[in-house]
Amino acid sequence: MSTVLPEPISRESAEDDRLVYNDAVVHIGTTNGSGSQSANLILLRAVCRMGIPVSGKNLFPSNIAGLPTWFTIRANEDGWLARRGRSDILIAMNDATAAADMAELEPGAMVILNDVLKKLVTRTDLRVHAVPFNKLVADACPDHKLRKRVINVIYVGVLAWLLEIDTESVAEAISHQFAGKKSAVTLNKAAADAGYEWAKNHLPRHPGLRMRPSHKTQDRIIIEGNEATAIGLLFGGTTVLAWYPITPSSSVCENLIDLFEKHRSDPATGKATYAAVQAEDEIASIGFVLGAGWAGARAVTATSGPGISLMAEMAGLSYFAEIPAVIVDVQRMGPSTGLPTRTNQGDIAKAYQLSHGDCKHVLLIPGCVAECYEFAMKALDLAEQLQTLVFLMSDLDLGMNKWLSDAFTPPAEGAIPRGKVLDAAALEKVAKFERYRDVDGDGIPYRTLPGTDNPKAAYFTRGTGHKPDAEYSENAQNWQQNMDRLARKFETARKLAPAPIVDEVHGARVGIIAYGSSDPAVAEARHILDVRHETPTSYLRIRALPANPAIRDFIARYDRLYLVEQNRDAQMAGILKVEYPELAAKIKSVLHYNGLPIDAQMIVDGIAGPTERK
Amino acid sequence: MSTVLPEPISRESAEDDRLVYNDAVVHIGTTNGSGSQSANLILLRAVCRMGIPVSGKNLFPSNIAGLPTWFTIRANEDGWLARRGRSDILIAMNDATAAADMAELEPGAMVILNDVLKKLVTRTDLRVHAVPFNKLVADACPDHKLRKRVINVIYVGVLAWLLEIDTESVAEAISHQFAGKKSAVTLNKAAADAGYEWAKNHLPRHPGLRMRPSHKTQDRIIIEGNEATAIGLLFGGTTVLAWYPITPSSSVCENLIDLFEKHRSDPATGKATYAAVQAEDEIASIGFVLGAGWAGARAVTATSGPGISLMAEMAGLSYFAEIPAVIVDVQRMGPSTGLPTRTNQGDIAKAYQLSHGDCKHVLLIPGCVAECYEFAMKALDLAEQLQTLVFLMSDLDLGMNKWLSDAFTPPAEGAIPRGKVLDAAALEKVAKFERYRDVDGDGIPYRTLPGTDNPKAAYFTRGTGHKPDAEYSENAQNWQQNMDRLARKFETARKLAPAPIVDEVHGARVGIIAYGSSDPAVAEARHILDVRHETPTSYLRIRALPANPAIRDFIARYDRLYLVEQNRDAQMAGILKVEYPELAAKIKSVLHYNGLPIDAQMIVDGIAGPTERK
Amino acid sequence: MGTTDTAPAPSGKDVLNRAGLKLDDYKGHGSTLCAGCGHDAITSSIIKACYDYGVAPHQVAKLSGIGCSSKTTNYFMDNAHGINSVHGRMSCIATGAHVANRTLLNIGVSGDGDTASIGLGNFLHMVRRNVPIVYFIENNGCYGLTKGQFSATADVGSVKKGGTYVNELPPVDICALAMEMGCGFVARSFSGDTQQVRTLIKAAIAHRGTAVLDIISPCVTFNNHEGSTKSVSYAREHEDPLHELDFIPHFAPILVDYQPGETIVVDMHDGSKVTLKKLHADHDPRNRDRAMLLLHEVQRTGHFYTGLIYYHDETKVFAEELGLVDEPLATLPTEKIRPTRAVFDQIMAGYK
Amino acid sequence: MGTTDTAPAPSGKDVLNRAGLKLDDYKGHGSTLCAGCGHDAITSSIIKACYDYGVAPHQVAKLSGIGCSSKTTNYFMDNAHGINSVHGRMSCIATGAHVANRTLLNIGVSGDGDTASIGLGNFLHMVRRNVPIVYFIENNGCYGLTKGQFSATADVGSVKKGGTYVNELPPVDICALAMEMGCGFVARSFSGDTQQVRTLIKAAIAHRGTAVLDIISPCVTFNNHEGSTKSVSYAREHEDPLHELDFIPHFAPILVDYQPGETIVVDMHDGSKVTLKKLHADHDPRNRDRAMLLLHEVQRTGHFYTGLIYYHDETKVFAEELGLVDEPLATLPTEKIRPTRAVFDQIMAGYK
Ligand SMILES: Cc1ncc(C[n+]2csc(CCOP(=O)(O)OP(=O)(O)O)c2C)c(N)n1
Ligand SMILES: Cc1ncc(C[n+]2csc(CCOP(=O)(O)OP(=O)(O)O)c2C)c(N)n1
Ligand code: SF4
Ligand code: SF4
Ligand SMILES: [Mg+2]
Ligand SMILES: [Mg+2]
Repeated sequence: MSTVLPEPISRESAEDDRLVYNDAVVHIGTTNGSGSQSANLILLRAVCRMGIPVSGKNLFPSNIAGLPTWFTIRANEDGWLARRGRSDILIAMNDATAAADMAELEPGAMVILNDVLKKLVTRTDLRVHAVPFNKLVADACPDHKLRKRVINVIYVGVLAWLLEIDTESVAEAISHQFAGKKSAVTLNKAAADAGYEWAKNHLPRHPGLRMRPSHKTQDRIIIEGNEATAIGLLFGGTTVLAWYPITPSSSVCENLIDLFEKHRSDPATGKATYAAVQAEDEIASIGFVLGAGWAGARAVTATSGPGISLMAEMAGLSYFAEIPAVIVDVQRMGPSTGLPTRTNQGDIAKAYQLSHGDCKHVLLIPGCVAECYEFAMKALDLAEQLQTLVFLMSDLDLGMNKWLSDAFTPPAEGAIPRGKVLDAAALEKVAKFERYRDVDGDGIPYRTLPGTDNPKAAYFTRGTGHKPDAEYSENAQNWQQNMDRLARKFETARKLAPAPIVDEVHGARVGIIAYGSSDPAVAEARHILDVRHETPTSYLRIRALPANPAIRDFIARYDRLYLVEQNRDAQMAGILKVEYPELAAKIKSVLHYNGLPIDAQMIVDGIAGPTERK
Repeated sequence: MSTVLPEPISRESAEDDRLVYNDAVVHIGTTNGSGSQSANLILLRAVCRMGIPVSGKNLFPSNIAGLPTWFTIRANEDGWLARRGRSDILIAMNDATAAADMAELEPGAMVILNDVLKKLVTRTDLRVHAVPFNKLVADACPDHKLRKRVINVIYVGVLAWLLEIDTESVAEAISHQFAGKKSAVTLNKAAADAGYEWAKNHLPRHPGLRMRPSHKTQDRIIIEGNEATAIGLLFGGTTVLAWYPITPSSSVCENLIDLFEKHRSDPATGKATYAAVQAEDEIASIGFVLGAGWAGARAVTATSGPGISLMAEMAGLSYFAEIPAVIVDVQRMGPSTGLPTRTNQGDIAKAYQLSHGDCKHVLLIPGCVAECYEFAMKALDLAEQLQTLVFLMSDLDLGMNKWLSDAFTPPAEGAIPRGKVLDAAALEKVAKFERYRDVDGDGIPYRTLPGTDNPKAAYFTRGTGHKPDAEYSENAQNWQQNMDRLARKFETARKLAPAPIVDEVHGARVGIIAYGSSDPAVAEARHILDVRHETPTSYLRIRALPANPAIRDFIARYDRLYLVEQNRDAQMAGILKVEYPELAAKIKSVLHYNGLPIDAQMIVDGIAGPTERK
Repeated sequence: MGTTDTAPAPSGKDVLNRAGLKLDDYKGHGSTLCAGCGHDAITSSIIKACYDYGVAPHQVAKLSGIGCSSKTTNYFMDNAHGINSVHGRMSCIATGAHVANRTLLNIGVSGDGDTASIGLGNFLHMVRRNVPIVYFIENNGCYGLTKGQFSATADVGSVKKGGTYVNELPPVDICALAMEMGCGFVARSFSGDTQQVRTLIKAAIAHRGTAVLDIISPCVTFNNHEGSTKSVSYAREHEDPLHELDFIPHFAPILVDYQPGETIVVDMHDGSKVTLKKLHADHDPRNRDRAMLLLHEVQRTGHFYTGLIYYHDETKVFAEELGLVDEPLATLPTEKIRPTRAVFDQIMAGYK
Repeated sequence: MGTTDTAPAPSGKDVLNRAGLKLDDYKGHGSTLCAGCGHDAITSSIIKACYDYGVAPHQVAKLSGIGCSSKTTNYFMDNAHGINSVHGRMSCIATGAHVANRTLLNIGVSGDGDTASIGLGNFLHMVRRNVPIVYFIENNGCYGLTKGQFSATADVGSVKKGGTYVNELPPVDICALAMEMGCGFVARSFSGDTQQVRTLIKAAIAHRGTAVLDIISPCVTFNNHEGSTKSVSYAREHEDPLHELDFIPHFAPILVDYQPGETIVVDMHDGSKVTLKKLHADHDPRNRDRAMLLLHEVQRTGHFYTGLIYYHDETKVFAEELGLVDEPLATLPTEKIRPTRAVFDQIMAGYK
């Protein structure tokens, strides 16, 4: 599973045998359902509290308990937080994978091994430390039943010793993790201490790696993309959430429901200012959203690949009858059921043109957790403004892993924009209301909501051919004109959707385009390309479809142009080739599609050619 | 609705006041459910019996009875049988549309009007003949109740006089239409005679147009594409048909069921050698097909746009678990419910990449009724050969209109090829059976069927990640290798799918690419371009996706390249631009998307620039 | 057809009802269905019942799927919003519309294909949620709009028009299934029994949850031949009303003397009453087990009972179950749907 | 748990059954479910029942949707073909497999989410067609694989694990719905009552049409807490078997003396018998109305009756209804599936 990687940039000094600070990857192999997650979060947070940028990637099976699961923590002073294939330290707790996990290590890597697995060690080129976890936990935790829950915290203590992680930070992280649960705090601290003490007494510090206090994480938060999306949906004024559970999107909904329950009761009555409906399937979810959107609610659903497929028919109704709707697609590895717990960007082209017949949809593509939050609000706004379906294209890496981020920008002041809705009073002022007339020339018509007490308000919504006044029509001209107006509306969407983020480097001849969760790996890859390969690069990150004209200009400007994406079929490249046929031949693809979060080195290899293993 | 057209080529002589033979468009406006269809078919067949090429296009509402419907017959000695907008003769039977239908005529056109509609005539530049239909039918048909059924046949008689259609041919066509029903034959002949006699006594022959016997239709058949598809599915050895009614695909299934009932009973037992199952919805249809395909049947379903959307999830399962399946998509106007009785090619890109995640499917695209038949067989063969989903992309124009065709080629002799299936005996001979191992290097693995009595036979099919031996795997390499093999298999599909038909004209600098039901209009357009615009053209007709390399060469060869298609979003052009980025900028689109069958003139206009109305 | 209607409805069509409207104010576009289609009769009954009841059109949401039946929402109440959605999913659209605006009166029209085939699962789940809606199944045993294929409600023994194919699969009993999902208002009727249909519609409007009206509505074009159990003549000859029905709206109660033992009075949640005068069958729609046994008898014998089969109103409607505010969620102002800056800061703090 | 099993099954696990196989020959891959999951108990019962019955593995099609439950087809009978399809549509796959090869024994495993939520409509239509299948609903009242959300079979009053949310929607009664669709074999059981489950499985295999087994199968991870009515302890404490069940296969009839009035003998189509020795409840599974009333009592009271709820076998199975040839359609030779040249010419002539 590990990609062949050169030494990371900031560690060049290690070759001179000097210590490397604040740059390490710790890979932890445990068992699903064994409660290792809290130990891993404590570790993550302890490093973060020291002021060191850190990320945590959870690689878990599509299963509830008993199968192998991995957690990879990367601490990096420079903020390179993408997945890095080669681990510095392996924590091997799972007999089912310890051998394979060790086999993947680079020579010289360190292994912290549960001593009962000692017999699995076959390599001699690793620094293996067998730790008596069972004995230590027995000592630290008198209650037999609780031992399973705290055994993993022992390796936090061991690592704290090895890497010189601030024990105060560990203690604080434990308190944070078990906020309010005193006995749990005590127990976990005892376990961490036990690990630390044992290590201190039996092991030297790590020969090359250390953590030391820094100041790069002040006021920053650690959050999962799905949590961020939920916060955006909360502050975006979602009134109807309809969903059907599916990994990895469920936690968008579950987080939002938690937030709803806490923050969205009417103060006067205690009643809910939202409806959260668990549907019987995805067709129902999107049906509820369309029914609610038609009736005027800000309605959203979240799903993943299989759900997107099931929503195809309704997506066309939203497009053609012009009913606002938001779908959050937290992409997982497809096709078919695929790998429900692995990440991918394989729905981009699918969502873009979801449904039969001519139709295309607006896609917002967050590249970080802060954008998950912002674009969730934006999606709700655009759906109502454009009266159409808007996708928020997240993915499992972004959605379910732990990301460091600046605190989010509070929502804008003032009333939430609700688009071109004519209420009873507004209808008084117009001579005539025609639902599908392009009054403003932007392709966006006006609408009214059921329940509007004005004789002009009523109209009939249909997925069949219609005239500007919404009356049924099979007439050829009516049909074509309406389709042309919808194309015009899509051009308006092009203007309203978030523009790309462009970082142009003077003198660069290579341009990189990417989107979504590839962002940190691209950033790191650019650094490597610049420093190691003397290849400065410019970078454009797409944040929405339809494509912004700035993308065209960017492509035109560079001699070599690489589009990095996480799917086999170069889906975004295909979309851009169709948009810019005159530039199509320029676009080279760098593709990653094995289910792991993308890493910088594969991008570097894709652009500079593969690096030889030393 | 009529497109502005110049005089058709073969009629130039009309300007010299000489008669034009065997070139006329008769447009008949009646009421849905009024039984005009049999009159129209009699007319069509009578002309055909005279040896004159003829086509019939039915423009009907999405409704059962009482709404306007039109039938357009085009007779053309040269075989130009696409829709031609401007009509020579209008038969106006429907008070709801007569005025508008007359408004659309060119000056000098003839109108045969039910005399009760006389008051609707406002133009003076038309040759209007009011015919006392009600009186004539009363005389010809004593039984009051039957009059409604035969009144339309009167205009057949009137036209026979006007255009000199052979009355013997009319009589034969009537006998054919009501084969075996003597009294109906007598009655209809009487009505046709009444029309003929009245016209002979009251009207001159048509001033410019005549039919005269020719020899262009010997041994040719008149058939709808859906009938042809059904015949192909019958002889292709379909064993399981699963369907859910939807216009315009229902008649594929209903025709096939008729054929099944007649020709697919086991002679020994009288039992059925097929299962035809009307499903509860399209998810069930495709689910039945996959279940049956998995168990070894040749299984097919037919549907249209909304059904395609609903089948999206299962399409991905077929692709990824490699289960043979055939979907006939008789395309209608979308998106959404759209115009169920209007034609379009708007599902091409949608079907091609149906389902979430990376996947692409094989599309066979018939351009005539004979190919509906051939490709139906081919689709069944390829689905089993490639172990994947194969689409047959027809459309409403091809599927539900009347087409003249050479009789079909009988199916090949010999056993139907069933692909790489290992039965019990074959398993005896192999050391090991691994379901997803690429043994032959073509990406196509071997499979076994449930019920195979051999201990090596069993394997587990899943839509989740798997290894070559079909075992579950979340491993990154396993996933990627399997996806790469599927891509390889798609390359094999590229070789096996029907190659394009290319007609290269020496000296031509303009190339035209088209597909499906656009073929006759393109043929006629090329003739017009050549003769009128001195623009000889070469022509490539795509017959399948993935795209054959010959398409690339063709595009490269021409200075100007036009891709004609019947959708707004230039869907096929998009697919080719992605296939051939280096040629992307060359591809210009000529797009038709108003629901009417495509006509030659819009293609000419798209290529040569619009022609002025004289 | 033993149903009378003593509701104090405005007597002439030009008389203003309690909403200040005339009968014509409830009309819609001209029908494009086949002359004589059962669906058109139901449309007329909807128009009349809504007029009688004094429904405010702007408060109505007309909902439908796809089919001849589903087209009919365009043929009544032009002053109400309508949506002709996709095939079989009107129940989902209705659920969404209800939670977005709980004050709407939902009138849903569907067909047997729309509801009992493609839409079955979603329909049953809508019933389970008790989404307030007057839900019509205009049941003709076939797919009218796609030209007459058997639907899942075709009776065993039904003969396909112009063919020899006889249906042998048992019909889906929408009423029984709805009851199994806890439906509180289940009725069966015949489009031609306009009096009974109208009375049932008024009662359904008065009902606060899901009201399922399974109305046999002949397709005169594709399923009206001999051998069809859903033809006009078959229905006319075989209809056997369970009771003489009367609806007494809450807004105009009248005193009637009931003969005890002869008349059942069903008290509705809003104060309306439905009275059922016993005919030869002895049926009390408040008894679930009995209602079920009746339906099973019908399944065995094919007997065509019509009337109110089952009624109860103890279940919360979906908006109540969700604890929604009284106003429509759709039009809540920003301050009710966007938490304060303080809340935002607090949430951010939790992630530090 | 009052079920005995007197079927003349091979006594030791290494004894060869009538198919010449050992118990181990019916095993599958190791389970990856949580330790203690009810589903694993059902898997064991399937293994044992198929061994007892002497099922030929290569003639079995193992079918499932998506969910923890649906994974279990991989955990028994490795020598049978299996397909883990998509969520909620196993019923469709099964129907297709049946018509393609009517000689297969279909064993379908689904969950309550898979069947009662997303798959409800398709499931009911499969039942209506009487597709031969032993159809398990491993019913835990929640979505195990997606981490414990309530499913549509959660009882009213069920409390969400670690939360305060109480389910108020009525549970979907799969047995009652199946009966409404004409199902001829409806049983409810508890995964922990392995004796009863096994006997029911054998009877279900002997049944020629759709056999629905609604088996309460606790999710020990997400729905095993206090407040759950689908927990191990709740099920154990509340299970009330309707009868002592016994299965006597057709291939090994034994003579038993029944006490009249105490024991009901259900004769199956293939000559097998199910005997039901009366316990305290007085239940005859051959009486549809009574079976329905029993289910309705359960719906009202939540009483956890287990056993064979309903049985009849008069309905044709789907392949019969379709009039299929006896051999599998899948492997018919070309001459049976491609009409002759003469037929081709005749068809062409018709279009001239
Ligand atoms: C997804 C989808 N599948 C199929 C159709 C085609 N279709 C239109 S109406 C209809 C059936 C209508 O039957 P029913 O609901 O009984 O209405 P009726 O016309 O009989 O009143 C079907 C299958 C469709 N519109 N959408
Ligand atoms: C179309 C689709 N939607 C959602 C999912 C996610 N999903 C997987 S299993 C499951 C529910 C499983 O519940 P159940 O059938 O009761 O099985 P259990 O795990 O409880 O045994 C869901 C919703 C999916 N795989 N496919
Ligand atoms: S086809 Fe049947 S259901 Fe449709 S409008 Fe005509 S009579 Fe009514
Ligand atoms: S989560 Fe529940 S249903 Fe799934 S395996 Fe674990 S105990 Fe069983
Ligand atoms: Mg119908
Ligand atoms: Mg479950």
